[in-house]
Amino acid sequence: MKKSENTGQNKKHRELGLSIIPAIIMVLFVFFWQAAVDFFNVQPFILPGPITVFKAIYDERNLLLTHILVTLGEALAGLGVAIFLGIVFGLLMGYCKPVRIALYPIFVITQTIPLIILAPLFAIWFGFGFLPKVIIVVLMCFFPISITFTQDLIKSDEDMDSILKVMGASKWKSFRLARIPQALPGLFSGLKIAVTYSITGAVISEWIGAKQGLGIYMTRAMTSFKTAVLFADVFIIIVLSLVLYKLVELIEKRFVKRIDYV
Amino acid sequence: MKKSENTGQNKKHRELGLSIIPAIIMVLFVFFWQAAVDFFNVQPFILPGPITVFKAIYDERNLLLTHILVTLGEALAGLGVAIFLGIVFGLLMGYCKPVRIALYPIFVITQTIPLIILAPLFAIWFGFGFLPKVIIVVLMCFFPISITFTQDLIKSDEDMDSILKVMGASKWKSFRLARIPQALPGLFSGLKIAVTYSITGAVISEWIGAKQGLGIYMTRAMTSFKTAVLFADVFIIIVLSLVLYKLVELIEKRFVKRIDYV
Amino acid sequence: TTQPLQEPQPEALKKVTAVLDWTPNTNHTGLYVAKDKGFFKEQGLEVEIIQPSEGTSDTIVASGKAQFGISYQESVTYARAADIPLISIAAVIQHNTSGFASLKEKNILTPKDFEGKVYGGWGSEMEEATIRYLMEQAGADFSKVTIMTTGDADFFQTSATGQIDFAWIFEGWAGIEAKQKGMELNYIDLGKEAPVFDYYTPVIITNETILKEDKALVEAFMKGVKKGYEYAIKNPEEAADILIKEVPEINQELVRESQKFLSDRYQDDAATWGVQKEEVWQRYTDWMFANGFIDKKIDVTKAFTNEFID
Amino acid sequence: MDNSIRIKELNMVYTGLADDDGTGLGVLSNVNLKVQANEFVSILGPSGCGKSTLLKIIAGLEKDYEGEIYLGNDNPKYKRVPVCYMLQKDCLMPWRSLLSNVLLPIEIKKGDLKKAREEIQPLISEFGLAGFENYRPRQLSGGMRQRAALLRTYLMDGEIMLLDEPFGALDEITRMQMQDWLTLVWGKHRKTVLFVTHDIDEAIYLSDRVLVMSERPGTINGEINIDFERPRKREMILTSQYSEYKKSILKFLKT
Amino acid sequence: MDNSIRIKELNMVYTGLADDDGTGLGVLSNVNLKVQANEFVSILGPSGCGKSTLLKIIAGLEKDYEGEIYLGNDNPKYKRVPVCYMLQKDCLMPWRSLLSNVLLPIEIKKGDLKKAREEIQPLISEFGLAGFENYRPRQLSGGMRQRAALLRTYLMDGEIMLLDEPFGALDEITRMQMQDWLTLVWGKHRKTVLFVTHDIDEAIYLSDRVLVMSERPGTINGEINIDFERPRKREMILTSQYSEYKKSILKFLKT
Ligand SMILES: Nc1ncnc2c1ncn2[C@@H]1O[C@H](COP(=O)(O)OP(=O)(O)OP(=O)(O)O)[C@@H](O)[C@H]1O
Ligand SMILES: Nc1ncnc2c1ncn2[C@@H]1O[C@H](COP(=O)(O)OP(=O)(O)OP(=O)(O)O)[C@@H](O)[C@H]1O
Ligand SMILES: [Mg+2]
Ligand SMILES: [Mg+2]
Repeated sequence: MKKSENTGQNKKHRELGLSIIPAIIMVLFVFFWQAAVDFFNVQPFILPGPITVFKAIYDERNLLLTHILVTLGEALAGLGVAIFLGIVFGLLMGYCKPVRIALYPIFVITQTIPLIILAPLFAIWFGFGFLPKVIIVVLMCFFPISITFTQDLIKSDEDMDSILKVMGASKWKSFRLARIPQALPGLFSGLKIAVTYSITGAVISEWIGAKQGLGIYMTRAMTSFKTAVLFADVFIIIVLSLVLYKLVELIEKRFVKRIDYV
Repeated sequence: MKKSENTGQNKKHRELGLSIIPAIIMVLFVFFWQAAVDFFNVQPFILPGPITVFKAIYDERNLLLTHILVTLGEALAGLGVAIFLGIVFGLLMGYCKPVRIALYPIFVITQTIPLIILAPLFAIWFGFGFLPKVIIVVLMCFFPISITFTQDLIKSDEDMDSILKVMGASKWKSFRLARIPQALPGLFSGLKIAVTYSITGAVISEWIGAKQGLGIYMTRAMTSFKTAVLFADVFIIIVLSLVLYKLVELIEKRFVKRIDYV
Repeated sequence: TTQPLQEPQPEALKKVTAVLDWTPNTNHTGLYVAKDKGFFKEQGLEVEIIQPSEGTSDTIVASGKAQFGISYQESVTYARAADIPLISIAAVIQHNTSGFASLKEKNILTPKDFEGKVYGGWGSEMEEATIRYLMEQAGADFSKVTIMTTGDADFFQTSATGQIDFAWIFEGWAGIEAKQKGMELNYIDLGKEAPVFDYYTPVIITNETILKEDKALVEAFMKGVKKGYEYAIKNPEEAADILIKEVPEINQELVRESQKFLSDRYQDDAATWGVQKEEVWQRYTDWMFANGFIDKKIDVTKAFTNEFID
Repeated sequence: MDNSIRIKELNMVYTGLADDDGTGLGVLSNVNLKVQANEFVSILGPSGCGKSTLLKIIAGLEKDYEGEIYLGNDNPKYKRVPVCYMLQKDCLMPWRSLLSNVLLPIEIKKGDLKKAREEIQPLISEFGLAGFENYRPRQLSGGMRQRAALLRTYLMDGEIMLLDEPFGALDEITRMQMQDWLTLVWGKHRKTVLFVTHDIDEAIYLSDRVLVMSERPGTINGEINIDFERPRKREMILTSQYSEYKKSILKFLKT
Repeated sequence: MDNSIRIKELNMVYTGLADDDGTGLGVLSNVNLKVQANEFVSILGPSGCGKSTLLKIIAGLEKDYEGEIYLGNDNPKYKRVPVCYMLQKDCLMPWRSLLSNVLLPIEIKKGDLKKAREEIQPLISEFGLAGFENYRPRQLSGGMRQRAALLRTYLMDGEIMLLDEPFGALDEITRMQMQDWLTLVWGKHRKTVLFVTHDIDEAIYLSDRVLVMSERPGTINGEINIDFERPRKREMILTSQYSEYKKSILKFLKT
């Protein structure tokens, strides 16, 4: 903000340079992985090398695509609902202490339920369609959003509250004007946690019972000993999650820039 | 803080009153559950009523206890490591931008890996003992801690930094004095997310292969249609998670009170 | 919990759900063939085949959320002992094609050789009891085996890395895959080793309510299924192609080889595909009871029926 | 409406503090005070004597006191009475621009923001903030922030103005401008002003009456009526009357 | 060591701001300044003219300027020079008690905290903060916070003191006390003081020399040597010499 343009540019360049580091680390990792597999002559069914994995991705690209779309659909739908509910309940809990005290423990409980265990119940209650999958994704993603949002919403600045009260702001208005902007960074860190769980959540949800999706594809590859395809699947899941993550980061940057926090 | 003692007392009482709400909700829930099971005559293998479940807990208390201890051991060990690593890496990433830029994406990746799928690999690398279980718990709990901590650590207060710099505080010292205290609430919201995952994480880790633990107990109950025992298991998991959660909340309250945030 | 009875209309196909035991494989070929070849449609059915969470098919069928499912004799026995009204309506494979496999170099030829070795399984007490029974029968010392729980870990990965010595596999699946991989295995056929273990695995199940209220549905379904398996028996290659077409995610070479192996074994020495014998049921039920897996003897004649086979 | 302020036997104690021996920290003790409608009253007093606390109580932000307070006929303990209140801290929202901070009162009472923005423009210039409308508070100087907060206070509803050291961060010249502006606003809009300051000259120049508070626990120690005619002139500083006032204020302050 | 401050042709422009037409906001323009070792120099100037920015630059906190600055022989752009710097905002850490805020400089330089605590105790009393050692900043009055910040500044290392309106929130009486204390410290520890204030009387009373800055972009507009002998007496306010000083300062301020 207040640096001369020159240093600003430099800084930008340096950061761009830094952001290559993880890419380099990943490339090195892949390289060593391949080297290790070659050197120790590891059999591909124990640990396929990256080349084998990428080949598998290429070979199975059509199949992968259909399954990806299914899983992505579930993940996005669930994520959407989770974000909506997370924000709504975050707001409610941040705004209203009784609600917080009453709901918080219940939400914690929903988090602690090992969902896969209850798979048959989910199948019995909600069948094998889209709904139970979305529910599972929601249950996995909802909590981090609402908890981090709430936590930042309840941080109070007494003087700010005072001045707003004097100006005649209702409780809600004062909340909207002072607390919500202040809690947006918290919301975003919750969102980041949530998106990284959404794809995995959708995959797990498919294990309850499904016809299509990366989760199904995965188990089928696994039980028919297609280890390379299994890895390809994992790779795709990682990539999808990262894309979602980056998206959130992008939106955050826009937002934070616009709101321009201290 | 600044209210007269009288209102302070009142407030305390009111909050105590409020904290019964979730308990009431839970009791009502259990009650309706039992009523529904009775009324619709639901077969116990589909959904056992709470009485059946509590009876199962009572009947199997000895067995449960041994399994609980195993799982709790894994969860606590993993949680301990995750907290340690989460704090260390949170600090590193909050302190040092290059580290953050380099490591952050890698950590995100670790989060997006569907662990259960790679379970066989874990077994190959780490065997079927304690270690792979701890690793899985660590992988599940580490991320929320480090991300929320980091997020709060990087919020800067320019003037505070200025005055510390003038006082000759090294970068690290200034970080320790100004940023860490400010980021503790963030750390705690991460811890709360993490502990709710730890028990479930341990249970899932046991599916890799184990001889004892709630996860194993669960699958056995499931294959021999002891649905009530399965529910008993889930109940225990929830209770354990809640206890851990409350513990974190307690520590937070102590801490926050001592540090006395604005 | 079942769907209301409807007069079969030629146009409107009745929607039916069948759950597998887990991932699709050559045990399920008949179902997929029947679906693909229109054998179900001929019966006025539209069958949806679902891959469920492992080991949950029984509960799902018992609840009526799916009308049919794939299970095992042992599961049905468990279920009935727990008063869950499942019933087996066909044996997919006439004899047990599972057994204990190990790498050739481990030299495990008989249950006696289990001594001093590591067994990797999914952690059920049933496995332990089975191994103990086999070893005791062979006069070996069960206490000398190490039982390790390896969950769903891949047999090849765990044995090639030396984590385990032997495991319980389906000959028609992992056994075939070993050949594909060029690995030589020693295989101890469970059914041959002890007749009591020649039980039915897998079986097709439904629940008693459906059987009672909509017998026509079960008849229709089984007609389709039977036709499917009979087709697979006669045309292993085409059947394999159909399975691959329906489930392209699974290992295609494995399916082809496995199908060749299994096609002869679906019916085997039985008069017709799917027949179940009371003797087989009784034998294994007794064994389960004797070993304390069930706390009451079930009436095996109610646990299965051949009514829909003939 | 009657815009007077009446305070009777006000006592205020902060409790639950560190090192509290149980009696709490007495901040205000038996404060009696009456401000007529449209009167301009200044409060002087040693730092930490409770001036800000007094204003906070009048604004209805602090309710754990003993005694009675009336703004007109209303008790702010039980009923919100709109006042224009300027805290000692500027309390600007760091994520809002100067302009949107200033317009906050309008936004809150759902006024016509566009109109307000146009109306306020000349004032922004008069306050020396032109060109800084889109700056964030942290990009402004201390005095600029204070002026922004004053402008915001001006836009609040209420016939009673409570100003807590509003010109503390301003230089002499700007301060004089602001003083004159305030006098104008006070005269034109017939507001009642309670004005906390540390500047004796400022208090005399602006006020009808100056109240001097004692050390903590603060109470009204002295009261000086300033009888200069209005409009006031800066030159009155040279009169002996002025020295008299100043002297007696200092006397009260020193006790 | 040589504790002088030398500034040559200092220009400072903030860039990248809202509504920037590309030229940025010029804050300081061609500032030339020399403060001798152990000299007490005050800076007066209109609000927003760049006084705080100037101090920030001298303290080495702002490096995007043009021109040359030397503290003794060191350039704070390249080498940290320890100074006692008091920002305009108090910058107390909200989660620390008054005492541990005050002792922060000792904590940072790993000094003997226990000893420092004992040594500072009389000063805490002198500053009117006794009994408030364990209060959090938000439980203190504005003036108390400012005094705490001043005390913290006193505990910092450095022979050069940069004070940004240190007495802005204090009443007349406390302010005088603090002024006398500062004079004492300055005399005893032979510090070089650069003192920003809005109070002309204060500037004259304390300083060897008063600098007056122009409107933004700020530059040194006028310089008045205050030739009153030390120790200064409050009564000098009555001399004609004093009126002269004041008049010329006001003249410079008004241009
Ligand atoms: N929230 C609070 N909790 C506890 N004590 C407080 C609180 N606010 C103020 N005090 C105490 O009340 C006393 C009076 O504070 P107040 O801010 O009213 O003083 P003031 O007269 O405005 O002083 P100044 O001129 O320095 O602003 C102080 O001793 C302060 O420590
Ligand atoms: N971080 C910043 N970014 C952009 N502009 C700034 C920043 N800090 C200060 N300014 C601008 O620089 C100018 C001078 O500010 P400065 O704080 O130095 O004024 P000042 O002379 O100390 O005023 P005051 O007497 O009101 O404290 C102001 O116009 C302000 O808007
Ligand atoms: Mg005050
Ligand atoms: Mg300034």
